Amino acid sequence: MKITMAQALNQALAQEMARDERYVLLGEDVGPDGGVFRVTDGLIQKFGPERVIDTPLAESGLIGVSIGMAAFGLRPIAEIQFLGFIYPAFNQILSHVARLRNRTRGRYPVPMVIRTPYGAGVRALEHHSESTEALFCQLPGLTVVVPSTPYDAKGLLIASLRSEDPVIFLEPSRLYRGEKQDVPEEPYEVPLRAARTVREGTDVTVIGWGAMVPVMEKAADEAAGRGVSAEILDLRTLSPMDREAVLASVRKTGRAVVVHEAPKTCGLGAEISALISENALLSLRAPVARVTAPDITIPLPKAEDDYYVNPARVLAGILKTMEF
Amino acid sequence: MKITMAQALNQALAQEMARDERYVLLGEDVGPDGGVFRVTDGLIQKFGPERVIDTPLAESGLIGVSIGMAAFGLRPIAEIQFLGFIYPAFNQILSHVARLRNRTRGRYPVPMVIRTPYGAGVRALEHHSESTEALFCQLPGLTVVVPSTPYDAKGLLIASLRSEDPVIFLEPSRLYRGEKQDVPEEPYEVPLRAARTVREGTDVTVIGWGAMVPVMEKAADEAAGRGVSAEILDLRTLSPMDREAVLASVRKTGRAVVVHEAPKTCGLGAEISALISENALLSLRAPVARVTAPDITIPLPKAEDDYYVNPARVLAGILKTMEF
Amino acid sequence: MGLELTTKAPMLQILDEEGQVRPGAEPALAPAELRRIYEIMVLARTADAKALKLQRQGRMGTYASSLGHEACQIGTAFPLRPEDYFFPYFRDLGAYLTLGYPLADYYHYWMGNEAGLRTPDGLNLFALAIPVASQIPHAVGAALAAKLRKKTGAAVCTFGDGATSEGDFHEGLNFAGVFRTANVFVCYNNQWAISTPRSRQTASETIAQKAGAYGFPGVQVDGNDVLAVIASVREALDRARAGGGPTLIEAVTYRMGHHTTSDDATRYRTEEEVKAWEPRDPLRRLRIYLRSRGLSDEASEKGVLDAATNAVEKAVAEAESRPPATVDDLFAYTYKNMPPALAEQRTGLKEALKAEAGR
Amino acid sequence: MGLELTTKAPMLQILDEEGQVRPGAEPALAPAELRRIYEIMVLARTADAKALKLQRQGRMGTYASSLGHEACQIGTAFPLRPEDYFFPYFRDLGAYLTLGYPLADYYHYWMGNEAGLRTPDGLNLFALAIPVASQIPHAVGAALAAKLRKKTGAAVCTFGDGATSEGDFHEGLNFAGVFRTANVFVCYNNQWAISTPRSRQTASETIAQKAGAYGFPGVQVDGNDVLAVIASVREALDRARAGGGPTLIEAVTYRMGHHTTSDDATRYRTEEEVKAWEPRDPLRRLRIYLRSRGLSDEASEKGVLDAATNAVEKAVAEAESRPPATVDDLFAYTYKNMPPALAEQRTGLKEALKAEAGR
Ligand SMILES: Cc1ncc(C[n+]2csc(CCOP(=O)(O)OP(=O)(O)O)c2C)c(N)n1
Ligand SMILES: Cc1ncc(C[n+]2csc(CCOP(=O)(O)OP(=O)(O)O)c2C)c(N)n1
Ligand SMILES: [Mg+2]
Ligand SMILES: [Mg+2]
Repeated sequence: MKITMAQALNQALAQEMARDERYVLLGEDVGPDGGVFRVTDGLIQKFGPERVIDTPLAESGLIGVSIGMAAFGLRPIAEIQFLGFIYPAFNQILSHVARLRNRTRGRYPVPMVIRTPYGAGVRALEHHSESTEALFCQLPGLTVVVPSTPYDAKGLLIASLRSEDPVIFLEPSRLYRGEKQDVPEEPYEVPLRAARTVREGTDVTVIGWGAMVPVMEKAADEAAGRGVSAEILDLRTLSPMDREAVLASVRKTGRAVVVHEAPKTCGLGAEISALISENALLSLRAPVARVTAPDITIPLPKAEDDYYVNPARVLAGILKTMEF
Repeated sequence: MKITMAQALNQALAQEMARDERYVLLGEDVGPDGGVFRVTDGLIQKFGPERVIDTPLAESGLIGVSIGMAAFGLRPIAEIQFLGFIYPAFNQILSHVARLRNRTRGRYPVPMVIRTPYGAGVRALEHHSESTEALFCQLPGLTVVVPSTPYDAKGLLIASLRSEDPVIFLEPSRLYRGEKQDVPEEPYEVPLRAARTVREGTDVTVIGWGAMVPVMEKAADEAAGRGVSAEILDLRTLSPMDREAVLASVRKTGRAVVVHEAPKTCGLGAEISALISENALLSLRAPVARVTAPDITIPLPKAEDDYYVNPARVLAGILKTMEF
Repeated sequence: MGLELTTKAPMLQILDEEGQVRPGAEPALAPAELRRIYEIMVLARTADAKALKLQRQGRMGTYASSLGHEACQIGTAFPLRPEDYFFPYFRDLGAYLTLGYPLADYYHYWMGNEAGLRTPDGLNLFALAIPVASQIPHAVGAALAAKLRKKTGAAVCTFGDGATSEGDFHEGLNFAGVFRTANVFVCYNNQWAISTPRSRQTASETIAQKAGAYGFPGVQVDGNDVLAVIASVREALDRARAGGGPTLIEAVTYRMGHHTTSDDATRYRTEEEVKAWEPRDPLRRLRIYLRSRGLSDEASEKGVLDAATNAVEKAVAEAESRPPATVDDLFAYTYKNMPPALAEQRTGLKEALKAEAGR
Repeated sequence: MGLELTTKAPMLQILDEEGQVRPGAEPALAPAELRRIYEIMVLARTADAKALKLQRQGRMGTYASSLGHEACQIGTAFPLRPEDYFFPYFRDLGAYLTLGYPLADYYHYWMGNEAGLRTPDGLNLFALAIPVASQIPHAVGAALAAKLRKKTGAAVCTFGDGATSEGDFHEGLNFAGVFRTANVFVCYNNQWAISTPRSRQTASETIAQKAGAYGFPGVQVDGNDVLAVIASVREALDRARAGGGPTLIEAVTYRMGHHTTSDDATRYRTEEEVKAWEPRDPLRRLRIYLRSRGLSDEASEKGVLDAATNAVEKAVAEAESRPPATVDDLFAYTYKNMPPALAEQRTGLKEALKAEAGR
């Protein structure tokens, strides 16, 4: 059946919670409201208020409480309402979620999934369009996952829920109700730490994730019209990254364009660019290009389109790389 | 007179506070205790408890209160006791300190300096050896400064205090009582956003900051013994970075080694590497190398030396780059 | 054995739900002031309804309605003096209007333009905060700065009931207690934080009693009674200005609308509950009172409404006539002096937009 | 007009400062228990003194002394049952020992080895938290998990007076109130947070009264009276287990030593203040009481001290004989399954260390 990403995520949650009662969902407005994007819609009816828990408005408390639950027998799934509101919990995430396994030499790992909508393109208020994934990619111990299709969303979320490591699961709000896709009814895993080749190509590798994937696809279509064959790589797991997939593709094509919604400086694109230079410099026929937002705060809706990375800019990045 | 970095910082604070009574110092234990590293020693005696304020133990409150002070006429200097304890304030820093000028279209900028010791090498407890500077370098609106000598410490702190933009001022704890240096008695500025060429060289550019600078110098000495002439660049301001200095040097030498204490992935080294590839690929005779800590939590003191980037590792990075 | 708290002080009320003055509670406000308060309340309600309409028409972005909060918002802002400071949150239309913030600017902001949030010079009104509770320490900082600079201004900060669960509420109020700053914290307890009811937000019987944790007084006031809100804020301001330290005021009210235009409150609360609050409408109460005092009549009320409607239409027209942010605007306020790399990005973006426009 | 709080419940005490039982307060503890408590107190004090000595000799890292906190720490941990959970902070030696944590492990950790923080299987003792107050929500999560899993365990969490200023204290206690979790929060109010005195930490008269903000009881207890601490924790645990929700206990004590071995307390507090607390020493009080009950005498006391000294020496020897962390250890616990890039870094580090050792 063709369903949206929001529905696919909802299915993943419902199925895993039905399978294993250690899963407990908690967050602001995840209960009767079903989450502000309705990802948890209907779950409180299915699993009751003991397993779908509306919490007070306190992100550090929410993540901190989830840590205690994870250390002592449960598998919390914490929803942060928007990525822009995760920062009050940053200390809990950096100091504890990421590090407890190490600090306790494996005695108290805290398997948990922190889900949150992220990214721009939905004309939201300030702080609702953040794309600060790179903050989490630099924290050893965390796994950072971003789906770009309904199919991947379900499979990656199930894999994240089953992971023994804590996962930051970023859901591109722009794709929640984007293109529908046939998604198997039964549960399945899309493996973590494995990128997906969205489209094969020979001239240039275009690397991105989340809401940038459809943008990259459009750009690749246009590039094809100009005789450029672009290979598209969807990272899916941003950290730990599927380095081999990135390097194999770039070694093949000799060119790379990294695309992200986040501002340029110290975005994940920097890491990818550095990785490629370190490991495939001699294969490179052009510098690794970064097509990203500028280093400013994302503007309010009226200027959002000016700011947002679009197919034209990705195409320009591809062409510039081809012409180098 | 030869003084330590801690003394140089103390001098900068005392002189600027004497010059302009808008400066107010606040933080945990900055008063009679003089700060855990004694950087604020004697200031409460000089300026009284209204301008040197011991606060309750609450970092978000501390930075939030400083924001209100900065918006309404004062120039707060907030001390966070260790970089590892700044994360509770991360929301205030990211959402407000960095963005208020933009959000209010210039009406409420918040000029303030957030000072904090950082970095490893002092055999401290967990969380006291953090080197997460890259978290701040990706936030547009912030200036991130790190001194590596007593002279720079005084001049950079004075320049930071006079800046109209908020500054994250990271003080390498390992250097507080490191080598003494002749520091002019009178106030002076070392300009922000300008790197310093610590040593000229022709074969390879070694880029770093803070406590890595003396490590890089030792490595360069050894490299010289092997006939390799290393140019050493101390970034001083990590963000906004002195891109021109980095590129000019790398264009000259054709090789670059970036050195940082922080783990590798998504550290500032990634950004520097990406910048170089983007802008000087054709000058490069070898991949940009990163000599960094591994992607793990910094170990407790007993294993700290194993982890810590030392001259031998920097030298190995230099030689590998030379041999490419 | 426990230290149980007594929290049984009655909620302050001046006008009862029928608009009758409680015995001995006659407000200390001149007729012109009372009329002015009513005018702002009508303006706020009219402007709010218009914003909702504009949003449905696609002319306004996601919007947080102030319907039902007029007494809280206006009552909180009314007693301020020019030297005071105000730290609002995202649901504060009435306060903005009371303080003289141009409605066109307020609309401009909610239409999705940063420029609308630039407070006019001379007004100490901080930019509204969206991260819940994060503005509370700012207000404490402003008051502390005023104290250190020997200024007389007090700093008023507003927030919702949900905000009281955040660490910043606690840290801010604790600093205020320790430094005895001239702060007045006003919680608009509108019973809901999106879909989360007050009872799920905290187990304390009242929000006012939380002040006890910080060593200063807490007060509960009827947040639909503008005169009571004014009286309690005024008293707190007087105490603050006299060096008596901060106060927490819990203004008990109700969010009559959805949380924002993106929300559907029927998913989580009953129509009966909403209905039950209708008779407590703050405008109705003041209207009855003004009439009973002979300070208004049907004709004057119509005049007030017409004036509000005109002002609102003018503000919409003005906001909509403003140009959108230019690329220069987007980049100009990141740093005082733009770094060269950022200037290059600006040029790059301009060129990209030109190329895209040409396609 | 304000809701003023009454906080005048007296501080709970069983033994007065002279070790005399307060009338009617005879503790409900068997002689063997009383002796055991005394033994752990002596062990804790002996182990603490040894740690300070080792630090001066360069054999221990920065260390936070527990001197003076024995009654708080041991009194808090003593009433726990195996199914309960304990969330300590960095100053909790006595609690660790009471719960049966190997002293050699504790030393090993403070000597700078992660391995020392691996709790033995079967013990629900979470890793001590260094970021102040950050462990409080964890304890609430454990209690909430127990509740959802229909387990009987209660979760006890300790922290200092300084911790009460952090947002995590507030958020954690507020969650506990809302979910009525089986939590006991014990604040060791030792009057100082490094150089910051209690009076500067918060303007509330007591820390216990802060519980009122969360809708559950707060209790003040003499934190140098181990029997009183046990009684109050036991009562709170009983209530928690019976579904009565959380309790905040303020154990009033004094930090007799420097904050840590890196601190010099003479910079910010007077010798007289420290001296004034000496007669309230928790060990002395219990010792007098035990003698008065005929449960100990000089000889048995010497036996206890000798046993403690032996145990401490053994633990030191054991801790010092342990190998340092290998490179494999440093990398093994970042992820359940090591990513290839990390494995490469591990190999790289091993090679670097080999090369460096060879130089
Ligand atoms: C830190 C943070 N977390 C979450 C949100 C999302 N959010 C916006 S408003 C809101 C509820 C606020 O409730 P309350 O404080 O009672 O104010 P009200 O909306 O009722 O006026 C939430 C959860 C936010 N803006 N900031
Ligand atoms: C979040 C955080 N901020 C600052 C510190 C540095 N620090 C360590 S202990 C301490 C004081 C703690 O005081 P208190 O909570 O009273 O506990 P005590 O040391 O008195 O037992 C401080 C400020 C820290 N560890 N964590
Ligand atoms: Mg509310
Ligand atoms: Mg203390």
